[in-house]
Amino acid sequence: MIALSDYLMLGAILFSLSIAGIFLNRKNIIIILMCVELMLLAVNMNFIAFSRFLDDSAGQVFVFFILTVAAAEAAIGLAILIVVFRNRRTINVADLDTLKG
Amino acid sequence: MTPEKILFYVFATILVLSATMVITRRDPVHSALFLVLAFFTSAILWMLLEAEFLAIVLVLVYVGAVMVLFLFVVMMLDTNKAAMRAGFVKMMPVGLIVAGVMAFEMFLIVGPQYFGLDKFAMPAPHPADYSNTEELGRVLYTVYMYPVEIAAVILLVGIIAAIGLTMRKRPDNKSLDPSEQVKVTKGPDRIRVVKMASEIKQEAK
Amino acid sequence: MEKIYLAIAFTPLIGAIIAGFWGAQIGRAGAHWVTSVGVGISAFLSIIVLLGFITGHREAFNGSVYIWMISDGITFEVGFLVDTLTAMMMAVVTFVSFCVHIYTIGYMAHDEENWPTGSKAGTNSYQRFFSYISLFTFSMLLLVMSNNFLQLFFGWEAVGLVSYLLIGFWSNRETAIFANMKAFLVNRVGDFGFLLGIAAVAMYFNTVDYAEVFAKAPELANTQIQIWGDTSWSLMTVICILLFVGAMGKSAQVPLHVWLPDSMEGPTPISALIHAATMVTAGIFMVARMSPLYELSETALSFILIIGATTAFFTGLIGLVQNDIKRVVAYSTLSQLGYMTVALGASAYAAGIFHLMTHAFFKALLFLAAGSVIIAMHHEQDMRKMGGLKKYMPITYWTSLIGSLALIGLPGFSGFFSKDSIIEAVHHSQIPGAGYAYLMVILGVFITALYSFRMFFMVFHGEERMDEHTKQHLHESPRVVTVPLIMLAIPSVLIGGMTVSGVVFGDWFKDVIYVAPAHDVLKEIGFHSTIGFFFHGLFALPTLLAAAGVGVAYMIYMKNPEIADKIKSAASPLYTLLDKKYFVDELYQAVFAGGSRWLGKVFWKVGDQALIDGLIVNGSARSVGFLAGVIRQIQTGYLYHYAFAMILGLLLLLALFVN
Amino acid sequence: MDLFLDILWIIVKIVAIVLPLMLCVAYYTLAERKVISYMQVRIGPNRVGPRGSLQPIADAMKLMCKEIILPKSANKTLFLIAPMLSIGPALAAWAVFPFDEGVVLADINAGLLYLLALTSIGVYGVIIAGWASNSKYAFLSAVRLGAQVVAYEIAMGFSLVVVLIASGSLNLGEIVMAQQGGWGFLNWFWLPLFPIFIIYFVSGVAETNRAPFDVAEGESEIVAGFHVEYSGMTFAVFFLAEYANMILISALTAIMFLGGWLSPFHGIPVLGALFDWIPGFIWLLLKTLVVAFLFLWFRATFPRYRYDQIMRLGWKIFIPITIVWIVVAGFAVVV
Repeated sequence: MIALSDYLMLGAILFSLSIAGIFLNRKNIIIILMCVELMLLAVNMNFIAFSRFLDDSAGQVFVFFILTVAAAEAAIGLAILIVVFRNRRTINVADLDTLKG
Repeated sequence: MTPEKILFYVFATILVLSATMVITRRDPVHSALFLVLAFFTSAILWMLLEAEFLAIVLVLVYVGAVMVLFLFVVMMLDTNKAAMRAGFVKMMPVGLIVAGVMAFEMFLIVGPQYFGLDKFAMPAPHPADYSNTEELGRVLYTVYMYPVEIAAVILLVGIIAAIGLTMRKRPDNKSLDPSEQVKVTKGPDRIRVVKMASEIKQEAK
Repeated sequence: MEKIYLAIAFTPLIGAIIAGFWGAQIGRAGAHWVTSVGVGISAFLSIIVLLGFITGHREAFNGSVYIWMISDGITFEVGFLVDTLTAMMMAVVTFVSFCVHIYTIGYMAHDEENWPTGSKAGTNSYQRFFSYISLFTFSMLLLVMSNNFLQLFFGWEAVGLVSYLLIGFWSNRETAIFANMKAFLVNRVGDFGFLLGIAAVAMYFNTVDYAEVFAKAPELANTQIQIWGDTSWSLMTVICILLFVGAMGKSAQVPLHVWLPDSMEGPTPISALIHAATMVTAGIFMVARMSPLYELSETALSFILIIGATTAFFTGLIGLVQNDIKRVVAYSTLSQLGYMTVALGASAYAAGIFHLMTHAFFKALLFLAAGSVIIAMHHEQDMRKMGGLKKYMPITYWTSLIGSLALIGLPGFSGFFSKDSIIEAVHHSQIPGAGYAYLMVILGVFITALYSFRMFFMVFHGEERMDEHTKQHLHESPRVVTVPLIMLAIPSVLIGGMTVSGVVFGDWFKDVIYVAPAHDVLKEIGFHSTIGFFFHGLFALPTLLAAAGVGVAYMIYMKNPEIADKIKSAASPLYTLLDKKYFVDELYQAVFAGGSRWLGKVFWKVGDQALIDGLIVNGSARSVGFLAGVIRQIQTGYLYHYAFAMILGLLLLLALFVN
Repeated sequence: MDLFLDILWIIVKIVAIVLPLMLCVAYYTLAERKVISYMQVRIGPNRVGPRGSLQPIADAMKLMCKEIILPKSANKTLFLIAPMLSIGPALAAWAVFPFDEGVVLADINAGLLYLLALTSIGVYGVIIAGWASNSKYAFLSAVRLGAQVVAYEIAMGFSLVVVLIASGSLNLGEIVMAQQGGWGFLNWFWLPLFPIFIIYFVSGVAETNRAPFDVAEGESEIVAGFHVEYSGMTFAVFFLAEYANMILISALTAIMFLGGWLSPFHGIPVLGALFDWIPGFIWLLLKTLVVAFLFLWFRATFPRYRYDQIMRLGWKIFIPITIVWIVVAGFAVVV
């Protein structure tokens, strides 16, 4: 039998990996976006596991919404990315420092 | 070792490995493809959790649409891979330490001592005629009616925002407009009649 | 009944408004007609009212006309209290004002010459001037007719405002601006005390109505209050002295007298109006009106007595050394106001008011005569450039003589009766400081005679010191000037003898002015009849001193003019002291003006620039800027740094959960 | 042991589906060549076997024997994975396909979703192939196809949502059963959902990258698109995948709009009884063949669309129509 903790730890590993990914690929905004998607996946994993083990479909509803929002976020994120690239000719995060105070 | 457990560990391993690949590959296209694999394996794991609908939706939405977009962008944008990788090795220790600490802390929280089988027993499998889709749909359209509508609006905003951000008139576009073309008239639009003297007087030499 | 009072009070206002706002439309003639007629109606009605009181078929009136608001139990209203005191004041004010109006027509006839050509302020100045003097009359009427402290204060301030406008009427002259500022500021000092006094009345009596306050006053006579620390003060003394501080400002008592001589910068009709009938008498009138309060505080009376006596003598001394004809008259006013104040301090309110009335006539007369001389001299005011005008200006000469004689108190003239009754009253007074006051007023008589006739002789007799050009144009003033002189000369001679028995020693003020039995000095004088009083005064000390003063003046300025210079050089420090007016102006300039300038500079430099601008405004901005500059270093603009911060936060939060 | 037998049984079933399918694909290629030939008044292949009937076998032999060329600068792994990725979903989709009432490998509830998911990942093979080849033409083709597939997939998904609404089930077998009624073929969804039927089919043509939507291949513009660098067996696999997909789309069209295994005359008085003895499987096969023939017909008939017109058709015409029809169908079902 698979325990709830197995799923949760899998989610934790995924989450930590995606954080490590943000560190490692801090220059590449596309990979950062992918890592964010991975994070969401980890979170969804936990939601679904809890939903199953607590026998409550609310968890799955949450995942549904997360998927919705994440899809929208990815679409907008990529659109922004394209616009940024079009204007700055780069998507290197190191070059995108107009937020600097 | 039940078959389920074997499946879980096999796919969990694939998932972790592909996630590792996502963050370590040089080429963003590879990362994206490994991310697709990660989604795929997650979908299988979700099936194990009897969340068929979400598993398929994950494949449908993420693998079928979002990741295609990602691939698209990755492939289209001409990026300097070497510059993008700068600092990879330098940041490796920090990243690993942070990720390790975080994973360790989370293990302490979600580990078997709190969420083991003795704490949460695996519930009985659903009967054969149970439809996860139906169940989810029922909840979504009754209890979570308003959130669903809000999510719909968010999606709409996402669509409009994405279109609005990327749409532009290309200055170098040389397309024809047939509806303008047919408006041309025979006379002044096509020929120009130049009035001139029928005879040019020659200067006497 | 109240309609006549409303008419008296508001016809000058209507005239002032018409002449002020539509001066350009109605023209010069329109302006002087509308205002003069307005004041004339007012004067006529006032005299009817006064006659009504004299004949006895008019009752005192006390009623409210309009309730402005009721706040916390205190009713603020516009109301009239018309009794014998008010009626007399009204008559004096409106009559003198009427004379001044008529006189102004002549005096200001060529006013445009006083303005630079094309000056904007100079356009319609004639009409504006009439508007101002009518407004002045209105303000004074509202002040004297008031039945409550609030309206009194309104009139008080309105008078101050109009005096400011009038003293600085020739606003192109820097000295005029300076003088009106000075008048306004010095009056502010007094008004501040006055306002505090009214506030104290409102606070402890819970009403501002005269009648209620007076009715309640005996109950509170022994109340002690603590202003600061543990010292307890008598409520009545505090209120009376605070109110009197206001009177000191308006009636130009030492040490707030400094504005009055400088107010000579205004046109002469104004000097007459201010000095004779309106502004300066406000303080005297107010104290007399408040007699039920003042009688309850001997300390306040004593204070008034000493202030008045000091003013009476020392300002008269200054008049001795002045060469400006108007300034001599101004110092004489100060001195005479001192006499009135002394009378108030000695509880001889009736005598004070009586002197106020007689003084109003002869002082107005003297001022207008001086103005007449000034007109003739082409606005030359220095007496050292006059002399021998007697043969050129007979009417002015004679009326001047009458005024001067009245001023020095020649027996039979009105000034004699009023001044003598004051001196007698002080002589009999038991209030602390009465001895000093007596000495001062007695010496004051001599001084008065000396400076009055010094001026008189310097102007009308002796050698003709004016230049040839002026001399050729010397002539008597037009009738519009001389008629008021004559009109004023008559009461200057007669009014004293006619009314002294009724006003001072009779029961004219029986229900109006309250005098505590212990203070009733006028009773002790032992008056029997006007004739008796006349003969009693004929050979008394004041008359002798006045005669001596005239004689000395004759000796010095007619017979041996060089004596004056000898005295001047012999008593040089004294002369300088007097010439510089005891250095009061310099003291104020240094201490108060300099002090406030210094204080203002301190507030400006330290409070405003350093503290508020520097520390609070710019300082906070700068510190925010500095902090932001520091914090900005954290904000690299790199997304991954922000993500890193978030992750660290997440780690910490997780660590919280772990245990 | 039971488990082992179970798995074995499943494998047998899979083989039973895949082998005929492969055969079909092989002969579909032959059919294409023949059909187009006849339409163009030619004979077509006629050398190998009687009337060219062994031509597909010969082609297969040839392709298997040919060398697989790996371009030097290509990404080797992905280059080889791409063809598998493209044929995988085409075959896996058959798992939920009902051949007759109850005859289905995996009778899952969310069959329709499963199909959608699989068709949507079919595009990966093409995109990866185009990218891994490291060639301009292949890459252009991949990008073209990516955009095209995403666009038409949405229209297709929405069409299937309409079908779902009409039938009330995600299970393909139940969808077929929902089309049963007393009016025979008039009960099938093609009539009540006619615009959706058209859109679904056209989208299917576009999804499979067939003429007239074959800009990704576009011989005249980008030589052969994503498989320009492929040869031998790898190319054969792409080829197989394309035809397998065509057959899949045909079969799905038959299932969802043409009544699946139902007799067209079922319920009609005389005719119904006359044809009821024919097994459903035959009907399904016939219907699929008819639709598959349409694919070939299109190729012979229509010139290629311009790319912007393809996108316009997908985004601006099909998607709005399907959205409107979702609302209409929703109303129809509720009312």
